Amino acid sequence: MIEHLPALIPITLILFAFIAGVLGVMQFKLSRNVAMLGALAAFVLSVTGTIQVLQTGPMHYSFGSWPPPYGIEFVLDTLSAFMVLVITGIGSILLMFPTKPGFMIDEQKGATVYTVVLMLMAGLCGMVLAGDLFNLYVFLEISSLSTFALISLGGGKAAVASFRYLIMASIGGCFYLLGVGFIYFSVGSVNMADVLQLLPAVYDSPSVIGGAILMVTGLCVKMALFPLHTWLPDSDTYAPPVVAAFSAAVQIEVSAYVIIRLILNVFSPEFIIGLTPITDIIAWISAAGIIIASILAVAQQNFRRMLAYSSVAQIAYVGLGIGLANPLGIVGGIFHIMAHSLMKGSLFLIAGGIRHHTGIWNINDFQGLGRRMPWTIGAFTIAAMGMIGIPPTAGFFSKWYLLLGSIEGDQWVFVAVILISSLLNAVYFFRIIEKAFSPPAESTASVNKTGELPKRMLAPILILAIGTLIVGALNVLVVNELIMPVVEGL
Amino acid sequence: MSGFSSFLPIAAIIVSLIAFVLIILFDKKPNAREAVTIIAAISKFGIVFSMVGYVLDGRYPQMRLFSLSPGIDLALRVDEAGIIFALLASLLWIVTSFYSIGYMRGLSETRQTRFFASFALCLSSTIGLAFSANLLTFYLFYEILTIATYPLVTHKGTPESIKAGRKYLAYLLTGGVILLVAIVYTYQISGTLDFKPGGILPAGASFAELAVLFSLFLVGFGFKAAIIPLHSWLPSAMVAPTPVSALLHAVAVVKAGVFGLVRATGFVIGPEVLADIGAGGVMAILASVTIVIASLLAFRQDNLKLRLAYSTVAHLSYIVLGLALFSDYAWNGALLHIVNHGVMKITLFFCAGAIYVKTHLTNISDLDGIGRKMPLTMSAFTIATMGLAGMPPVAGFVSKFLLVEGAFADGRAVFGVVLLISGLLNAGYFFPIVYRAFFKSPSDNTGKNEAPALMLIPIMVTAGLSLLFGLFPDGIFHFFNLAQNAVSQLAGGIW
Amino acid sequence: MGDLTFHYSYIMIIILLVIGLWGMLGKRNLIKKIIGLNIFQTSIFLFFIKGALKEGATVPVIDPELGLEAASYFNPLPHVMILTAIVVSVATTGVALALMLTIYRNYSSLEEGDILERMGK
Amino acid sequence: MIKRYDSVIVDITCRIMVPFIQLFAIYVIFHGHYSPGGGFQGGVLLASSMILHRLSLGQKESYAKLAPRNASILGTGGMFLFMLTAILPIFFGGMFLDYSFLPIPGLESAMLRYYGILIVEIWIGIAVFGCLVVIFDRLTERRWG
Repeated sequence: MIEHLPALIPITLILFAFIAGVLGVMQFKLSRNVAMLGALAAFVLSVTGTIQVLQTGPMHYSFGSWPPPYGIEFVLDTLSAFMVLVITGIGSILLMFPTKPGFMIDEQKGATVYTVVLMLMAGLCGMVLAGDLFNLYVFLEISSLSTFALISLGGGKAAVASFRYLIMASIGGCFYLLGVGFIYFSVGSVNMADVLQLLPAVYDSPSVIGGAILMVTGLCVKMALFPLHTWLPDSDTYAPPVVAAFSAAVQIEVSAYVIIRLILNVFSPEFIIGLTPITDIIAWISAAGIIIASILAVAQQNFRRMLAYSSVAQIAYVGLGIGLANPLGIVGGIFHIMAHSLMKGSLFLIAGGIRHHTGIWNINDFQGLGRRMPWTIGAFTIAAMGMIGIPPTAGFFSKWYLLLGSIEGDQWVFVAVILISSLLNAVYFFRIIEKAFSPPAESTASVNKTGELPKRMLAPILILAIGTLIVGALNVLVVNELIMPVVEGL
Repeated sequence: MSGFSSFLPIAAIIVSLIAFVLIILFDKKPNAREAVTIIAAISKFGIVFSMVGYVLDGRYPQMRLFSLSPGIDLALRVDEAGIIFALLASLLWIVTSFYSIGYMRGLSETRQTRFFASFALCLSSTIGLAFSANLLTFYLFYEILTIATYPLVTHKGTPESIKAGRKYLAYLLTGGVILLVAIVYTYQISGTLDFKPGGILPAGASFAELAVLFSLFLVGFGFKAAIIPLHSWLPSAMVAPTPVSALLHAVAVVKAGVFGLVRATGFVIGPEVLADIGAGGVMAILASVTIVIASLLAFRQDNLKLRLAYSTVAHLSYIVLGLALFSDYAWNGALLHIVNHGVMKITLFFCAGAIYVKTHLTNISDLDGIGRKMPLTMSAFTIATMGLAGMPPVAGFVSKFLLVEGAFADGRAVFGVVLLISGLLNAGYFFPIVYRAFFKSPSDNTGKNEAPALMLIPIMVTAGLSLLFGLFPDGIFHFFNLAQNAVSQLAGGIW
Repeated sequence: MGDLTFHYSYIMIIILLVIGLWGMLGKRNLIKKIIGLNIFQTSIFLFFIKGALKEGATVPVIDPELGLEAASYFNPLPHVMILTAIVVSVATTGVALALMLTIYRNYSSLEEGDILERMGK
Repeated sequence: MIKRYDSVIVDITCRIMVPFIQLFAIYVIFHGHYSPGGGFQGGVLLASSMILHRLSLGQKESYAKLAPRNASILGTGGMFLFMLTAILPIFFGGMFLDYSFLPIPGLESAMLRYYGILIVEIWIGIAVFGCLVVIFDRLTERRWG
């Protein structure tokens, strides 16, 4: 049974998605439980898969016994195992959040919402595991389509945001597809390993370079890398909290992962770094994005919108890691995927929980929240420390590796960028901490004076917040076992 | 190394972490909370003190916990310099605990749970950074200390204190990130971050690299060590409750910056290398300027705590100056001054707090005749000011003597003169207070009105310690011996 | 002649691509944006189909009369990929239409300017 | 609400055409595994017949034939059955989607693949049919004025 693991992870999710869908029509509660069960099962499978990969090396799976490059291939190596762990782990935790505040729907109406969430997770897992460029596109679209639907649950403004996202994401997806076409007609294969083998013969062909640029550009749109991030602030502000968390904490990271995958395992580093300016461009626009998005985040009054701009800045950290194109930089980028997904997931759930519980969404109204909901604000503080990069949170260590990478690459500008951005992060997160811990103002009498969030909401928030500390402490384990083997070739 | 002693450093850190958790859990039970604080403080001191013997014998307790980054462990190692700092902090935590209970009750402050919890966390990180065996571990505790102090600075929740908190964070986080670059750069150059007496940099490092690295360290730690012009957070942070100012802004936090400079100059870059690139001169000039300017600024302050704060700025630079002179006398004096300034300055802050609790006076001009109302408090105050001015037989004399001797012995008389002038300035801004307190008649005759015993006894204890360290520099805690051993370790034939 | 038609079709594909892109980004009406999206996607499908074009070949199901000669059969892979991509595009269009209806229900307009104006309130 | 189109000609034509479209759809589905055609195309044809039915005869009558709720069950159910068929070979020693390991007795592996694809095409046809009808129903739903 072990050899089926690479395929079983997304299949489990899809299977449970349809079970949840069929059950959801009849009874909603059941659908939620089934979905959580499915996510958890996928997580267990991912853990098993990771252990297996660590013991025996990468696993290849050919669908229908058709050998690659003719058949569809799934590959579970350490890097994809890492990503699958992040997706299913964060996904299971996010699904713990109660439905009504989490998806902003009434329990009776949204019968199929959990189907869509599981399809989103399946799509993301598929993107990570797919061994060929075209299936990656298909899974990318599956995840995008699910996200469009989920974002629009947030109401009218969310629908507009979702429509914009749809337009941008479709352009991104089509660019990617066009790039795949270029590559396919240049080398006659879409299997990643095969392309890696065949490509050196045609490295200098304009269509290969064009294809690479098209694919990376398309993924940059999906990744919300500055200046292609325009869709993200709106969709993350108006989407239901769990969806915003998924989108900001997992989905854009998976697109970043795909870029890393393309650089490492499809085009090979010597082509991307040596023959095209792609990594340099990514590095510089990421650096610009980090600063500009952080400044925009400082300017926001709406908590969710601030988090959204912060996501743009944080994903640019990953971009910077990719752009540095040295092992430590990429380690930093990949590790930041995990760190950011934990922190941002927690922050979005906190935003959603507070909004649902007290009706507060404006930062100025946070006055005195620290007394009323100490655990929530405590979790917020931990996550915020992670975003700023205070040790021993996970956020510090990704910054640490990025700094090591920047200095190794003699890129002092990026060192300055990382530092300035952590100070800007401090500005916009401490603004909230300061508000929350200062004594309540008299004028906020209109806001209802409820206490701590219910336990069901608090549980996922705390798990994610404590997760940032644990992952920070265990970063060497993750880096040495899962990330280092992939970047060694650089 | 015996198995038992290697658990001592981690135990010293964990004691107050446990206290941190317990204090939060005892949110609604003030007595239990305070008992936890005191028990933790005493046991922490006991653990730290038990290591003195090992360290004096040259058997450094050490342990490696787990990796923080490939090749860099979360490692603890107790050496002389570390234990001096840890001993000072844990000793003063005991007195401060009693004092803050008295202070918080006396003013019936709110949010005491947060106060005591943050305090415990601060102490954990202070001890942690004192015992760190490498720069990354050090940085970890250093940043936790920065963050854990923030709630204490903004404790009052007034707009003023929030503003001070912002300033505090702006300065110290900036210092923190600059320090991070310094650490990353060190790692890049030398491939290791473990502290080693005499430095870890490879021989081949170029002048430019070293100069950049040194500047990064100096600026990074300079924020916390309040070197002018990076000092202005410290006076602002005086809005914090007095126990906080006393322990953190005279001992733990600012001394963490200075201690960082000790580590950077002595154990990372190395005195020899620094002397080669002429870094000592830069540091010494900065420190001298700071000493003089801060002393002059102290004259202008009418607020007692602000005057103490500027005095702190000046005295921190004594230590920096001592480090910059790169001679064993000066280093010995610098390390001792960490301790001596700590006990003396904490006495002064305690006195200021006691006056505030009893009379709600904060300005020096209102203190006429306070010595008649609070004779014991003000006697302690007098002893401490004498020490800071460098008069025997108070502790300040010993360290200052060593510093001045170091300056003259090394042929850099100008810095010795700066120190002597500064002594005069110290006398100039402190003695008027004493004069006012004892020789001017009070505006109202209310008779004796001392602070409660919980506050008075700590004041007496610290004043007594100031005298003790002045009369017997090596008494009980072996600070003198420890400092000497540390210096001889470092010297290793250099001086 | 063959060369000319070769370039001819690629130029048409690029024109379609630009029209689609312009429709998506330049037009203010949501329906027109969706139409643009479809044109854009179609141009990419045509690109794939054009790339896989082979004269004188037949369906890739082995015919005993033609034998196993590769030149006699189309390469099925691009076609299969495009078939899948068409399904994706249909689904995207469906979701886009559904979103548009939600938007219309909330703002009673499909003009971007009007919607933004009404969102601001 | 789509009303019945008030014309005898449309009514009769559509009533006659619907079964033939469906028959053709089923033909396409059943010949998909060895010639052009298959589940997608057949499913779309089936759905278009149903949509034609709804457009011409009105929602009231058409919903009686196939309620939207049932259409969504057909959609998810078809997908679920497809997944089930695809996953079955795993339990009998093959890979995912490897129909030659389907547990049907008396057939050699090549024929198993052949019929396996046919079975899958049928499920896909049902799923596509259901999903497209659901999309159409959701878009023409008159929850809003």
